[in-house]
Amino acid sequence: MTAILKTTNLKKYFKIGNNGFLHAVDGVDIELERGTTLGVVGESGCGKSTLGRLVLGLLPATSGEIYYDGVDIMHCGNAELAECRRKTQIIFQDPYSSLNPRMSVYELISEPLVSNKAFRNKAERYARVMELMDTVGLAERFINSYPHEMDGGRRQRVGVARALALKPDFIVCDEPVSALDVSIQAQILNLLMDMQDEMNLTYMFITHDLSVVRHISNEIMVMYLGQCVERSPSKELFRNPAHPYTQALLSAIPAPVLGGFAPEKLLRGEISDPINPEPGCRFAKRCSQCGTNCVGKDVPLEEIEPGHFVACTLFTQKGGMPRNTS
Amino acid sequence: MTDIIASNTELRKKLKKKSQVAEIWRRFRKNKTAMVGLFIFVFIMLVVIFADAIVPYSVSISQKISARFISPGQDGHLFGTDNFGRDIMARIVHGSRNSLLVGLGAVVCGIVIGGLLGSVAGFYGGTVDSVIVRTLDTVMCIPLMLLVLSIVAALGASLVNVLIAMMIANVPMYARIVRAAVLSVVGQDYIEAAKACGTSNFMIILRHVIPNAIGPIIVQATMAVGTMIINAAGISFLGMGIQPPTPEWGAMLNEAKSYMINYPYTVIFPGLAIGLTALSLNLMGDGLRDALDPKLKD
Amino acid sequence: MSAMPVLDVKNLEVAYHTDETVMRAVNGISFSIDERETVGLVGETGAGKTTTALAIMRLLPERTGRINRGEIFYKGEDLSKKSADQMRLIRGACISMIFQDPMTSLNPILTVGDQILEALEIHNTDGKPKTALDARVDELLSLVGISPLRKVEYPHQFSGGMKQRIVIAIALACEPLLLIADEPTTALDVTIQAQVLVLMGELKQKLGTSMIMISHDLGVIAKTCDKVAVMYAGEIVEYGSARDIFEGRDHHPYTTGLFRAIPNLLGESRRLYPIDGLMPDPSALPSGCKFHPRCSGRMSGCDGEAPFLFEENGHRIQCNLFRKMAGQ
Amino acid sequence: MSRYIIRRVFLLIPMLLIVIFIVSFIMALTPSNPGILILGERADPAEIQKLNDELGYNDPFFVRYAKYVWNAAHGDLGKSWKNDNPVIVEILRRLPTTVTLAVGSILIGLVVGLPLGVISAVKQYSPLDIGGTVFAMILASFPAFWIGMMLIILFSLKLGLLPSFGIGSIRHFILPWVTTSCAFIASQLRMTRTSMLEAIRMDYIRTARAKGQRERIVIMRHALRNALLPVVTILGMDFGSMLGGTVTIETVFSLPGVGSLIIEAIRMKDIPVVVGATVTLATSYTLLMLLVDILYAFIDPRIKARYIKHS
Repeated sequence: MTAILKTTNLKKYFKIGNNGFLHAVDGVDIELERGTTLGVVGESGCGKSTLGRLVLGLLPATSGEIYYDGVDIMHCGNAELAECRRKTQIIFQDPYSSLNPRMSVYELISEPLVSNKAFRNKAERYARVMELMDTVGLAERFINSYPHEMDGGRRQRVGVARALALKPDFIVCDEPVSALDVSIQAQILNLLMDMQDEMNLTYMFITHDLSVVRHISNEIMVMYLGQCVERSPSKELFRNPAHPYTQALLSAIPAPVLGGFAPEKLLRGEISDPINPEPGCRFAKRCSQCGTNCVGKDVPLEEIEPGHFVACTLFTQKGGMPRNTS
Repeated sequence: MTDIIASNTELRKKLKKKSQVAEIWRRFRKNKTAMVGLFIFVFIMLVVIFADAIVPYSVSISQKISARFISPGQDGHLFGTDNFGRDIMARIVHGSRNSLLVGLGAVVCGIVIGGLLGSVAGFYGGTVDSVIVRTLDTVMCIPLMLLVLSIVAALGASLVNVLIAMMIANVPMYARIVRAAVLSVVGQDYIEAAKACGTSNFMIILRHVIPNAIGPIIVQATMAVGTMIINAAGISFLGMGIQPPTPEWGAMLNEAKSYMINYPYTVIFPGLAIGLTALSLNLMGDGLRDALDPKLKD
Repeated sequence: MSAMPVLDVKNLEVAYHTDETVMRAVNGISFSIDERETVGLVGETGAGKTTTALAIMRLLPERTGRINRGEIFYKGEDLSKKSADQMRLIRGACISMIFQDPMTSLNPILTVGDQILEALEIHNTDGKPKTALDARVDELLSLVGISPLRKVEYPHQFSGGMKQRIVIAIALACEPLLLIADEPTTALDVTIQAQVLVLMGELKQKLGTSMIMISHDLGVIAKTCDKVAVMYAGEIVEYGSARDIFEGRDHHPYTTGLFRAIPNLLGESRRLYPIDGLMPDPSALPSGCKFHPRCSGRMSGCDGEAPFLFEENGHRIQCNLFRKMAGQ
Repeated sequence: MSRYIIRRVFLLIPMLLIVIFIVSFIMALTPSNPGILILGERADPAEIQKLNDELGYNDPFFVRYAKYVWNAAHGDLGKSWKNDNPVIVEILRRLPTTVTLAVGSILIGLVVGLPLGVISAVKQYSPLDIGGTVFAMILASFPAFWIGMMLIILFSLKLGLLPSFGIGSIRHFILPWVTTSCAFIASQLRMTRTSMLEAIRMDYIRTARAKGQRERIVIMRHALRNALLPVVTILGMDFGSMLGGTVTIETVFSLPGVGSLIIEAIRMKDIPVVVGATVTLATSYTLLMLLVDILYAFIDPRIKARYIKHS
């Protein structure tokens, strides 16, 4: 089975000031199979949203390669690019700001159809919009409503319908439920999973919330300051988190059970901007197990279990077994 | 669900969305001061349209030395007569056409040219933006009235030339207004969403940028018409605009200023005409702003 | 030491009156907070949590917000009857509040030291000298884990988590008896959230402050609270000790639904269990139990009169399902 | 910070080149003949021709432009064709009147407009607010020169309280000050109200109230200081527009200011005066705007940080 999406050494630098470069995405490799979901997790500023926009071609990459269905989309013709664009879509975080306030639900959902001249006549287009509304669970009576007349959950359903309109293969979900209440969040997550089962969709699910991706992802990638620090099948990651950052992230999630945090597992300090970063592990400054090997040269991803990759010096010494820290 | 194949008329009926214009009008109507402005403006527009029916143009320019300085209300001269015995009301009625023409014309042409520059700068950003903005900023350093006056001096004093001068001189301001409005829209997520679903730049401008940016532009334009009328009056007042005997409010003030000591009414009425017109436009603009942006109201 | 609660809210009703509608945000809630206790208000958007907090602080929007009924006793004194000036002296000194977004809740043009100092100066009733207040600013900053040397810096020079620490320092400056924290960590990243929550817990312990913790996140509530009030559409549908809520057997259907809807880290199931339907419109609330249109255990009569109030050892559930149980 | 200011001052140079170009270009289109202007209508045509050659008037436009820029760079703005006085002297003689007029009316505008704007915002939708905004709207709608005429009729002619023209004493300035300040009161009031309304809605205002701060101090210390930025901008722009925009007021009150100098020069086609005066005004305007930007840094530390970072 070939990968539907493959990136190698993908980089995006933003120029800051006169000679500063913000390394938003710094050498990320992705391989994503059709019908699966990759969860991309990290705190604000880790480059996860930038990564999503890079693979969709909404932002030009600084360097690296992106193959979509075997096509090198950074060096292909316009026709192929347009075809890729049609098959890749995005669902945005905030359904309020990502929907034009002056357009009705019908206009919003039909926009991708109109833009891509998907139907010759209005009646067919209307039928497709109705079908989409039915699919995402929007009642027909909302067809002439405006975004501000609806609640967050329904607005996000419009966002999902827009993404599905052109029957895409691959959808980037950029924090699609972060702006929603828990009970509504569950509705949208279920909807996304149903859509995936029905249409064999591939998702890249970007979120800051590890508990959300657990349900939807087959594989999870943890990002820190533009780099992937750990990649693993979903279950394995939760069962056996390897990177100190992943461990810290997991233990920082407040579970709805009584009992306080384990303070010894809490991270010190805060995330900084990766502007002209020095080589070495970017997490070193906050890491409680930071050693001399962690600074000075970059730490590559190593496979410690089949499919479980970690970029940490604790695992580079003895074929996957943690180094004794004492 | 897929078997809904409807005829076009049926579709149109089904997709009859609530008009947002009606919603704006509903909010505008509740604003008393704005309605007063609208009322005055409609009245002035009626005068402009039916000027010839109210009083023939010839009355406004026919000189009669024997009828100089007749006080308001006497001999059928509602606002009195001026130094040449011309009926002031007739001159105000016909002057309205020239004043409004200059005001509206300058704004409309200015918005078209400035809007083009401003939207190009705002939408594309980068070098294009900074070149346009720098140049416009430089032009804005020259005091507006002086720029207008020197252009009028270069072109010669006439109605059309005043209009052209005001239009040119105001392009930077309109470009800035439009650019700000466009920029506030271009940064929005729904523009990125539209790009993501394959909408062309042209369609994005047409369906997303313009509908969302037009509101503040209309508000500013409405108020700018009032300012333009005042400025045009100022130019005529200095004797460099529309030349007598053509009736125009500012020119009337210029002619009357030597007589204001003994005949104050000769300056009062033309000034009131300018002020009321500008006031009506300002009130309307203010009401429109509130009606377009309900967020400010709470 | 008296057994009098620090705060006792009785039958509080708050509404927002606009030109066109009346939004009934809080509809008759009662709860009390003892000394050193933390009470959690948990619920989704529109449940009336923030409105409750603002009503206690008497900071409701002047033009629209109104307390229609009920009493708020702070150590036996009814706050809703205080004059504006008396209330001003209580705010900050006796009750303080932390707001959700640390990015915007500090004044961008004043140094953080000045903003902490301001709180001290307002309530400096016994005329302490300026040097003593300055020393207290340093002390407060170290207390929340920021170097006192940074007090001359402006808010934009601090990160989000640091800003929230400063906000906490301001709130605790006068050692209030009660701290109201309105979603204090929602805007923060999860690792920073954990740091801030631990800090708040430590300070509460040290200073003996009582606290109202407002959150939409049951996890945050579980980590911080002694008592929990689950709010829905302006009502407390379930109220009890943290043990009752997180480990108890009996729950309001909404509480049950809320727990089931959270994506969790342990379970095996892939699908989630959302609550059907949506939060009701506060300007047109349903009759009877406000939750009945979304409730799976709905019975005839749920849409009529106010629901049955079940109570057992301080665990209150406002639901008709418990009528039978109480009868037994 | 100082590096930022120096950089901004250097940016003045290209700007001035463009301004000189625009004004010279417009004036080049204007039909004029300096020879006739200086020697009179009846002078010998050969003499006129000779003088025009001497003045460089017959040179191509770009040569004249280059010469002008070269001289201006050495502090020489040329001589008036009308009376042979150096342009710079003419301007300096007129400047005090214009500045007095500008400073006075701006101050009145600020002293009246700012507090009214604050009150309007704090008491939004009260009769006071509605009255204030309508009042501002009316002030802004009537041409200042007409208001000036009305004031002259009332205070000079009917009541005989104040002089209507000239610059003999401070009393001569009262009517012009009041006249020009009308527009500024309006703009200050509206701008203060708008930005105060925005500031009052900010979270940090709620924080200040939650501290138990007095409402008056919340408004003055927290809201107003944050609302000042746009107010300062408008202040600078008003001042800038005063420098050249009071031609009509100077005409009504017969004040010998820079505005009337330029309008006289435009009428006479006295090109060196027009260009020189316009360039002076444009420079002052830009320097004023720079001053506004520097003021920003003192009001808002975030802006100061940005200046330091980009210099």
